[in-house]
Amino acid sequence: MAIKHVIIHVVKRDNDGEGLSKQLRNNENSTEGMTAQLTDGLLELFSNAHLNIGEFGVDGDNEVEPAFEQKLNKYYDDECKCSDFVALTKELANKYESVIVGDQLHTVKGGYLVFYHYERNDDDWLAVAILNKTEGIDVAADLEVVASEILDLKKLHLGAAINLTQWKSELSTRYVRFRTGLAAEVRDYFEKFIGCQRDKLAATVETKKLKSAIQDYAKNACGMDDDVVSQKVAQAHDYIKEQQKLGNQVQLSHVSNHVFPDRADEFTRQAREIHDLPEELAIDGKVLKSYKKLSGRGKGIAISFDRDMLNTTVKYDDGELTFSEIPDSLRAAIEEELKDDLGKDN
Amino acid sequence: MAIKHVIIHVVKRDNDGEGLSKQLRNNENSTEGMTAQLTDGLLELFSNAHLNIGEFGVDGDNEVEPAFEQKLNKYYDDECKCSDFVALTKELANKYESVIVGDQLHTVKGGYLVFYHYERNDDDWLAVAILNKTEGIDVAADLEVVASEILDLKKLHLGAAINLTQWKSELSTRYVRFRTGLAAEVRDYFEKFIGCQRDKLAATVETKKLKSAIQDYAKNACGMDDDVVSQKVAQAHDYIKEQQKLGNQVQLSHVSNHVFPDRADEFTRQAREIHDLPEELAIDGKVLKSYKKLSGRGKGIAISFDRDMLNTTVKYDDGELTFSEIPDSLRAAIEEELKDDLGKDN
Amino acid sequence: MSTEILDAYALVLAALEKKELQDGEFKGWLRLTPQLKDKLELLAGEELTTGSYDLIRDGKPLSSANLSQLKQAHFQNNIRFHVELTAQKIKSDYAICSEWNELLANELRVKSPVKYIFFTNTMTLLTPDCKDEKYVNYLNVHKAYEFVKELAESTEGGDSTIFYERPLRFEFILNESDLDCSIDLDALQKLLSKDLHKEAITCLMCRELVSFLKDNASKQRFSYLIQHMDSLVSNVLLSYQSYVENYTFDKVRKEYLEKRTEYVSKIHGVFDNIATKLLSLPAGIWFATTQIKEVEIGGLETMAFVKNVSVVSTVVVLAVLLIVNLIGQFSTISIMSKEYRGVFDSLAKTYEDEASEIGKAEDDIKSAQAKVEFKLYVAIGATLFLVGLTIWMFCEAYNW
Amino acid sequence: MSTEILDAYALVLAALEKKELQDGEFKGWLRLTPQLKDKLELLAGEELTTGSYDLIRDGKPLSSANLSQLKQAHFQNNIRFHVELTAQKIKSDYAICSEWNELLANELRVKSPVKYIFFTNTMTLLTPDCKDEKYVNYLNVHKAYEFVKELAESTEGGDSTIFYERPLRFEFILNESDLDCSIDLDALQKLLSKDLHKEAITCLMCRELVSFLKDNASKQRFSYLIQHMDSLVSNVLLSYQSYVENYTFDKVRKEYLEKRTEYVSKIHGVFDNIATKLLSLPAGIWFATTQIKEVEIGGLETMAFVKNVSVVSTVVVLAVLLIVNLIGQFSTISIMSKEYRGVFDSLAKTYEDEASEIGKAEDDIKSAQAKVEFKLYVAIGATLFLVGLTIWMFCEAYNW
Repeated sequence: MAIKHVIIHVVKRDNDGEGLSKQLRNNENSTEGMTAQLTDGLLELFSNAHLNIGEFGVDGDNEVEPAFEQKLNKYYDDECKCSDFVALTKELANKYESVIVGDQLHTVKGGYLVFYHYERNDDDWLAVAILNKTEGIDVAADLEVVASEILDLKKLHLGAAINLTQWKSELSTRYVRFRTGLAAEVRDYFEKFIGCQRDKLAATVETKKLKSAIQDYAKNACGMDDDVVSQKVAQAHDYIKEQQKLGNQVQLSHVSNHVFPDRADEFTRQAREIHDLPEELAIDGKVLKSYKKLSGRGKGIAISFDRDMLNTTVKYDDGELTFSEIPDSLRAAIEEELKDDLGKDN
Repeated sequence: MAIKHVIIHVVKRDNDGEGLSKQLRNNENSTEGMTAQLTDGLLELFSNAHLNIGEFGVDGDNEVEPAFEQKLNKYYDDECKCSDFVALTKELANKYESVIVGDQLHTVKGGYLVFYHYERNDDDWLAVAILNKTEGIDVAADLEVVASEILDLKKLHLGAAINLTQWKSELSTRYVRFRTGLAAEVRDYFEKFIGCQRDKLAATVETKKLKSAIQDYAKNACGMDDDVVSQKVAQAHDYIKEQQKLGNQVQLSHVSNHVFPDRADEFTRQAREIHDLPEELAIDGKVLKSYKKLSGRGKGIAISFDRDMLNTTVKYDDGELTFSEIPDSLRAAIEEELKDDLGKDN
Repeated sequence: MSTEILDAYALVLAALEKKELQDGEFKGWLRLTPQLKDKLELLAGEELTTGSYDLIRDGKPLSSANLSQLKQAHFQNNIRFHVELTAQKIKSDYAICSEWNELLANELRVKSPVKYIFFTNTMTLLTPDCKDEKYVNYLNVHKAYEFVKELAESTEGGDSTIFYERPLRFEFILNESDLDCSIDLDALQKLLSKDLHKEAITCLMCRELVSFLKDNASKQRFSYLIQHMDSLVSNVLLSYQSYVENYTFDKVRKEYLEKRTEYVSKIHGVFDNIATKLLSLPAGIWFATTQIKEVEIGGLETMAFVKNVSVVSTVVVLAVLLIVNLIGQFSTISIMSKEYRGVFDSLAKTYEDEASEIGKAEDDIKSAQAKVEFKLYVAIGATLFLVGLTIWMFCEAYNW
Repeated sequence: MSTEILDAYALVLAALEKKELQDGEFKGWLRLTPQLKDKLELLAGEELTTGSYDLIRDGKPLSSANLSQLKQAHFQNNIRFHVELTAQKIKSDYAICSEWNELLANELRVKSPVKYIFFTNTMTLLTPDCKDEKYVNYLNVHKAYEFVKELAESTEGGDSTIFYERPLRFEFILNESDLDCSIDLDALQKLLSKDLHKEAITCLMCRELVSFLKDNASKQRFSYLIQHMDSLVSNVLLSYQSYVENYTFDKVRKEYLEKRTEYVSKIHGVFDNIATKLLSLPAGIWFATTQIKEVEIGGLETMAFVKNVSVVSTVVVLAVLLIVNLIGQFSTISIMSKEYRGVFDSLAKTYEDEASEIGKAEDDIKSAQAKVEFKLYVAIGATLFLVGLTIWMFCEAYNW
């Protein structure tokens, strides 16, 4: 993972309603020295953020090339080499400005547009992050408290990263990762700037990838045995069903919290990076069946079991459910509960 | 919630093995102006940190007053008014230095000792946080990247907060909240500095409080109905049982993640602030029974149900468990699964 | 021990201020006294309370405390502990619950009653020396369960299903109102403990139970049974009585009485058959009387002598034939006797209680047989006598 | 339709490169062709595969794709899709699983067999036109289930528990080896469908099943039943036969005892019948005694002589008639003897255990026969004697 090019432009206003101030650099920022800390931060940015995943397209049509994609096409060759990184990013920064100005978005503050091209897992990526400064405090030599400003690299509010390799291959519909914030207005203008849209058939992919992500993580990262791995899948299934019942959006970080409460962040990160999962998961009912679980909760009862146990160790008869085998821990708990009676009656 | 006094002393070394530099202020920091941002940060510090809870004591004996407590006794009257905040904190800072020097801890770096006295829910608190500076980056006017330093208020590495009101009342064994870090060496020296120890009978209190915290949050903050509240308790029970089986420490944030995956941080915060729960929960088996759940998972099955359902709607007979009523969602799922056979055979 | 626990519970529950029931627990504020502390420790030992409570001073929240960590300061007047008590606990040695219905919904406690009970709704404590009618009836309810269980087990239906033409499954749960009925199963138990007709009794009890309860839902069955126990008992008794009657009269008595009549008339028929023939003998004698003539001494070659000889011989032959015939009847009778003895022996063996009656019937036949045999002997005697008479006449004719 | 699905499954499974079985799914790399894409779409419709796959180009991971979004580029030679196939799916119309044992562990599919089967271990496809022995037997296994179910239902035990003295619960699961046995229940079905003895047949089948299977665990019972079906069938048939015989047994006993009495009295009746006729002989003699007159020497032409001759002749004729009659009785008896011997022999042969009893009854009849024959000889003797006497009288009348 290495940053090959990085450049900072700025398009921002300090207060609502003021004019936009624009300042474009004419040469790339160095990736040496102080900037090394920036590049570390930049690489982390997308790993820790809640992202959506999609492709270029306009109004749901991925055959149409949005402006952003056309610029990329202009500067990137088939080997993902950029003919002129500075010129490309300048054109994109101007495009950014024109989106804000054209749509008369007087409350959009803009910020530092950091463009960077990096390589990860042999794939070339181009990312743009819109960053702002944050105010901190420092302690002066006399131990008095003084103000201090830094670029907020902890949180990505707006940004997009394009997997150029996949994009060029034309085999993928999931090569843009983007974060657009929650406010509809911000979301809209930024998606318009990038020209990206969510993958329409995401549900199948994501439901499936979530399962493999859980299995993969439970098995390889946590070293759990098959029974526990299967329980993790069951918990995810249970949680997703529950959220669907409530009509809630299923979120990756929530699934992580529920399934791997003690390693939630690590799992979320892996699911994002390795399994290309976005924060807002689209769930496909058919693929969810491939979790091979049956589960339900209510009336003081929560039950989940493997689908293929039905008719073998689990029997259903007219509303009555019988388990001929139960987990040892449960059996122990029940027998403990009944012990004075079991001892007496039998 | 308001900070009444705040003062910053510094006892630190820049590199391992160097001598400690000490600088003590002779007057309190102002709580106005720039420091307001500090105080906001300070108040948040303990809310967001993973804390332990305990009382003053030496080697497990809470009858013995450690040095820290003796200093408090010296300066605080029964109404929790401090006779000389600056003198108190100076003595404590010197005590801090002597602990490090006395124990020849050459790797302990020390830092900015921020002492502050604040009021929360009518209780008076004295807190000490050991903070360090963190390096950030800033963007200069020419869009070059430059270094910038701020005091790291996002994370509490070492610190303690004493509820003076409870401490004075002599009715509590849970008036010190402290964070000591994970490394044993750091842990030891800081606990020695404060003279605090974990409440020996914490398990009963914490197991009970966790249950009420969950019920309270589910009912009042999330507006869940009784059945769902009971499910949340069941999930906590299930998770705790699982962790106990694995021999793991039960952690508050993990319980939060599992039980309230979508509002984990908010719940954790409430559990800490309102219900006085520490991060590392001590669990008492007897009190855990008051969760009134039976649960177990394994062999592809996970089951949990209300304890008082046994012998009424749930029957156990020689290893076989029969539910005469099951959740609607599960019944629907099973009947869907069996539909081609149900339609044919019956 | 159970009494102490329930007493402590009652005391603490009564002492709770601003008591409310929440999530299966009574919660309220308690001003602690050393006595209450002891009670709470007892309850904590039974897991009826956690033993760790939040406390307030002058209405202001102030930490929490464990029972075992209390200091003198905790007993101050202005301090209240937020104590929770488990609202329901149903164990084998004691039960705490809101009311009868809660207890009676627990099958285990219906099958095997708990002796020490505390009802939180009414703050009532029930112990074995208590005369409360419902309580007394409750303690007896398990007898009804055991009765059902005994029947169920005899039909191989486990402890809760009676198989008799159809399966009749019970759920042993009740309602409070069911406890107004006293449980008196003595009559049924007595019947069940009879050695005689054991299977038949079980069977007819099952039949009665099934027809009595088949229209009730399985959840209501036991309750209905308890409520209508009297009418079940009388049904069973009636049914048993009519069974006993049906059993002897129709099947056995009729049979052996018929057999008796049949055999008696058959046996009498044996003599009747021969009687007509016997009448020919006097005729022969009369003839002999007219024909035998006096014969002089030495006149052995006379016609008269020959005639006399032939008359006597004929009579003798006649007599011999008759006697042979009569003796033949004995074997007929003995065959019959073999047959009826066999029949009655097997009857007597099958129906032992009826053995004496059957014996009497058999005796009737035996006496009929004896009479007929006696008549046959008389007939043989009479024949021999008449033959003798004829021979005497024959001899007299020669004045020897 | 089911065939198409299974064909597609087999095709895709065979095409998978580096195939491995993981978490109930076959996973492997597939070089996609338009044909395979169609198959995959069919399988995705059946939820046998998700329809969305990761793909690699030249061994390097490269995004993922949905079947419905494929472009021409996806069919390139250097691209592989990571396809997963559900390894087990057992539905009512088709089943995919590793082998017989997996299918046979599913009760539902034993009770109600699935016609289209694909075994992934052996890559075998079974369809109704397939002659595989195990497959044919599998399709018949449900008959055995239905047989058990019919019996279970008749004992009110639902579809899986036969109550006969004890409950005999079945779990309808099998092992592959059980399918080596062919299921032939025709004999039992035929028996069950009989109108006669319907209840008794059900009952004795239950009894046989219980005694046959009671020592097996409920999980093995059905399997054991299938394996030992032949011996069960013959047990049931034997049991039925002996039932039918036992059924008449009591009747038989009664029958031969009655026959004995009947024959004995019939045989005695033979002599009784003739006895009356015998009484006419003495009468004849008496008549002769009165009628035979002395006749002087040479008075052969006298009336008296003629009368005497005619008297003697009449007596002789009478005697001859009687003797003929008596001798006739012998053949009657021998006919009877033939008859009862036949009856008792066949009885003795049918009921061997009763043979000695039957023999005794026969002996009773034989002794009656002997007695009667003796009496007949006596009667013949007596007749000849009386005739002799008459002739002697006749001669004496002439003083020869």
